[in-house]
Amino acid sequence: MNTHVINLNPVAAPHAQTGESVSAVMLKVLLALVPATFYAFWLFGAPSFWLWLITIASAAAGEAACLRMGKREVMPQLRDGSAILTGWLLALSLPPWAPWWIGVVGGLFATTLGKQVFGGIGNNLFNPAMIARIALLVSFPVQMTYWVVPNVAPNLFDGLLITLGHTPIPDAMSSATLLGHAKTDLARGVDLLHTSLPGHAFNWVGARVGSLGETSAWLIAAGGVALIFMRVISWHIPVAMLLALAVPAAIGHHENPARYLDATTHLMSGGAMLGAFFIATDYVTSPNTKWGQLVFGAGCGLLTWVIRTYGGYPEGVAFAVLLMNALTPAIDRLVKPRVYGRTYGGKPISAEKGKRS
Amino acid sequence: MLMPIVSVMFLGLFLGVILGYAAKVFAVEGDALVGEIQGMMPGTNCGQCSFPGCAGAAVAIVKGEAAPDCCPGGGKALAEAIAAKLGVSLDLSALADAGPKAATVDETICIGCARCYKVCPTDAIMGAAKQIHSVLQDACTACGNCTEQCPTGAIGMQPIPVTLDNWNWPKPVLA
Amino acid sequence: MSEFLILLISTALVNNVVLVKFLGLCPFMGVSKKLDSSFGMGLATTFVITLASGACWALEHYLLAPLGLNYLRILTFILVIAAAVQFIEMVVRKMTPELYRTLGIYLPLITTNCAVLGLPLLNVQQSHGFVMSVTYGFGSSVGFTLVLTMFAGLRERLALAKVPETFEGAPVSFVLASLLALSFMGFAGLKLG
Amino acid sequence: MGLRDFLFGISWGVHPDDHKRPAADQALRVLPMPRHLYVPLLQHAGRPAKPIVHEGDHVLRGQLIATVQGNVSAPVHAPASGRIIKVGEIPAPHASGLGFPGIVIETDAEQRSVPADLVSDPFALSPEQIAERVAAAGVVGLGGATFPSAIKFALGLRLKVDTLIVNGGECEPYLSSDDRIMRDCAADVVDGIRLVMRAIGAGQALVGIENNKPEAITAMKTAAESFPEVKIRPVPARYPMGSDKQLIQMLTGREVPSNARAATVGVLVHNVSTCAMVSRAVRTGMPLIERIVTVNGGAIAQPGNVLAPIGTPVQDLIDFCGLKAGHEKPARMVLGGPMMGMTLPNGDVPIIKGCGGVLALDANEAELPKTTACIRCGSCVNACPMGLLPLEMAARIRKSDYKAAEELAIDDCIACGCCAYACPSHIPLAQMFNHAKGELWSREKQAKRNERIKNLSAARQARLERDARERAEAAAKRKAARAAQQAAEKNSANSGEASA
Repeated sequence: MNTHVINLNPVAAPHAQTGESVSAVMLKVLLALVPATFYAFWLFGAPSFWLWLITIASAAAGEAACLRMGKREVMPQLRDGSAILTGWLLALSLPPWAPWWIGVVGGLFATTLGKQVFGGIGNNLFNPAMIARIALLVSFPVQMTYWVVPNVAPNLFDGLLITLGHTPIPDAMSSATLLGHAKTDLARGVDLLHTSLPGHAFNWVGARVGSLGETSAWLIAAGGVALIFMRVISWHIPVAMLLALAVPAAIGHHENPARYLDATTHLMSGGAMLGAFFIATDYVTSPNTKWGQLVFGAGCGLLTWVIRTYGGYPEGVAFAVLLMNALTPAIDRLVKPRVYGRTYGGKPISAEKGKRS
Repeated sequence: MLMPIVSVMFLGLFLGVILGYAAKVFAVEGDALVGEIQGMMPGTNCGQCSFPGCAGAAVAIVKGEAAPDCCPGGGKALAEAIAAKLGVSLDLSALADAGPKAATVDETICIGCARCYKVCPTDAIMGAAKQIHSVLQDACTACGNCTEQCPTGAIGMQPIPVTLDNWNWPKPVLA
Repeated sequence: MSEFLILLISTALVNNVVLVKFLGLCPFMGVSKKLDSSFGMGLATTFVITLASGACWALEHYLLAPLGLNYLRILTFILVIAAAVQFIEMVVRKMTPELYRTLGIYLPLITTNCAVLGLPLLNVQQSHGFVMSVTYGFGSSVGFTLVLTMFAGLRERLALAKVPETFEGAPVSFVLASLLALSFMGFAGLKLG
Repeated sequence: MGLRDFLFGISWGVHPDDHKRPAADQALRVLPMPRHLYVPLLQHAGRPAKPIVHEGDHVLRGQLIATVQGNVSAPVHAPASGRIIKVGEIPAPHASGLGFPGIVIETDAEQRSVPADLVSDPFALSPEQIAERVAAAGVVGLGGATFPSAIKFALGLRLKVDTLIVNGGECEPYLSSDDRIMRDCAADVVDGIRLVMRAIGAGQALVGIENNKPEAITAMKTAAESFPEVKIRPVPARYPMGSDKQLIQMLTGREVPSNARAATVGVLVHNVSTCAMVSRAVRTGMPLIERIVTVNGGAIAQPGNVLAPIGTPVQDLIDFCGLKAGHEKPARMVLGGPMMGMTLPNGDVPIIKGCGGVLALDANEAELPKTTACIRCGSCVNACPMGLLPLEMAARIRKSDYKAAEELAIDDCIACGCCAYACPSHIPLAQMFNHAKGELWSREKQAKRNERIKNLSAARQARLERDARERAEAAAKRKAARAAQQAAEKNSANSGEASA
């Protein structure tokens, strides 16, 4: 029996692995976004398609550049699709006919300052897409609030010219989103009952003014529910967020319909659905325990309603998600699952409690 | 012209009185920290940390001149305890991980001169005159006093061999 | 009551002393390594600011204004603040030696925290009454504590991240602080009622 | 996976495909006696046994070759008759390839056994007598924990447990040795269960069997028909249902406190194979010298269950079941199941009392998917049966902050491997936690050692001071005596002069 050389780094258990992989998860999320996106392309025509393409390309380019500068291999991390997903979500939250450089600046900002600075996937503390959208909203308010009436779809080539800023956008086409309209009217003292909502402001099917992600609420919700059944996301955050948005809205509307929009308007308009199913449920920046996710979702919903009703900006989802991202470490610290055999405080349970439970 | 000087002087006086009174109410006796840290040290005064004994090292650590992991005898356990006491975060991976060492006697050249166990701070060496000596690995802090005494160089520092008891899964290197 | 609440919300969130007025940045960056010590620091600062706001208002109203010594305002304010900080340092050293050790140099440095001097001066500038200035001071310091604790939670999470070497330590914390400030802009223009 | 399960069913654990068939359905084969048996002295939880035989001795099959040492230990018996050729270091069934003390027996052809010590009616024995015979036979937990069974009986009796839980879960994929023993010797198992109930004074026995073993469930039901107190409880097949804490919670709803034994909540857990061995040991006095081992894996030609003596080298088992064409060597050999099993450096390693299976994995089963960064998806949090936060612990262990991992209750981690299985980034979480627990344990050991060393040096200091003081006193006494003596001479000299 010769003594064998000591193996200091053997292969450890388990020797079986799940078939799931990061790129598979990201692919499922991208697929869930496809229906809403293509419906939006159909609504707003080619410029939105080019803007979507440019945003994704610049997001991926930003990630690739940072990875190469950090001397880490580029292709595997790009192939896992997280940069594409970030770019896609950002594109969904931009005005459809925004100029090309909005997409480029947003995409680069999202992946470099939003994610790679903190160390790549899994390390960022704020949702990259939303950070980029807020940065753009704050720095280029005009381009970021320039909405277009749907169903006026120039062909592919003209669309490219519009996105590149060559042909100016006729004024007749521009209009305000429902939330924006409500905010300005309230500011002017006209209460909600007498305000004249533009024809396209609210449309059940979703053919209305707003960014790509704001239009087809139904399709986005369908994509989100599909993700829940594919077990990519859990129901806790979306349900908590939509409830926390609808309940105060309903109470407010019941108390003073002139002052507060009703629950369905809040849910169907703006980025509520996109925020609840795709942005707030971003793995990296949301808590990973069930109760934590419920608290996180409720926080997002409530803050969205507060900012939409009282805040300075018409759309509050992005800010709400970012503020709750900032609170996620605190939530993770306070809300922990009960360890088997221990109380919530972490102390071992007594034998009697063990027998009874 | 006089008013500003007088008012500021009175204000200072008034606040001084309050602080003087408060200082007496909240008096705290000397810094018990040095004593606590010295209590944690092995207390063998072996000098491997280049300070005069454990008391010297404790004072240096509290003053911040020495890092919490400057005591090789105490190893990681002591370093972590001191870092926790000081509320300082400590990167332990930097601790030279050549693995703990212990003195071992080479039976072939030990002449039993009994000089080594006289200087061992923890009585880790067993032996009698003209008998072959041996080291209790468990009590040896690898301070090296014995190696200087040994005329034939029979006693030396060897890393503690890896056995099933102290073998541990390595930390996987992550992407 | 609601008017008090509105002032509290507006000072704590809408024009937050750290993320909107950019006062008190050095302890904000220095202490926020650990959540517990930063919450302790927040409480200490809240105590000092609230005490200082009240005392400085009284000082301004009863001493400096009648005697026309307004040019001595900063000197006397700093004197009061330094005394308050000395007092709180003794209390913390006696009550929680653990917190005293972790805060270390940052506890006496509350004196130099520009928010601590800034707020009483703002009170005087906006000529708040006594209750108003104490609320203003208290609200702003609650905002300071809230943001400091949030930022500390984020930095604790960041300490576990694989930050590239060039950004290790302060640079990434500054980027993080700027992103936090960006998300706090959501409260801009928030008017309750 | 019905909707009810989706919303309110058990959320912890994972569902690997179990690869049990066709190996589980093969009839049990008996391994021809290997030429050499390498019997380790430490095959149980507690202190290793002390050998009482020397090289060159001739031993019978079932003869005691190493006795108990310390209070938690178990004896070791000769698995075959033959000559002892070595009492020393043998390769250990461990991933590191290190060795540990053991006894090597060169088997002979006759295989004479120690005469059986039959007991006509075992139920007439008192609980203490049952425990004594079980201890003498060296019976240990065969589920893998290998805790000496007799000591568990005493614990159960002392803490007055009311329920015996019999673990027929065997939730590890590929393995079916418990399944085989339930199908073939259900009567022995039920008999053993009743004996254990008598030994610990339990009122009822709940036999938890995963519902992916229908044949075993029917066999056990028929065997237990006439004994109402032995209740067969099928449980959902879900890894790690076979872990004792999870099975207790599933069958009785009770929860074992964090740092306590199951007996404190009135239950005791025993494996079905252990119960069968208890029955044989009490009835015939036959010690634990052989066990059923599942030999399975992609590279094995005829996978199945083999009855092999303890100490058989793994290579003999694999050669007996044969490798598939084109595999001259398995890509990886694993002792135990794929979820918690130990990689073996080579085949010269012996099987021991607690080893339920040997796997020879082929290339694609052994393929290691590339580890990517953690995306905090939380699937490990959902998978963890103990309710821990694997990603948070792993993040802190990556930064070597073991104290923080300890605060996240890493001591409660049962190393079941569910988190590492469920992780889409394929991060070796189980290895990180084993590393961290090893590191924390060695720090604790070092702290205790520092404590001892402090006392040693303090004692030495005190001794040196005492020696110095005594020497000083002795010197002072001698000087005083000399001075007194001189004084005496002087005044005798003076009186001499005075008188002269």
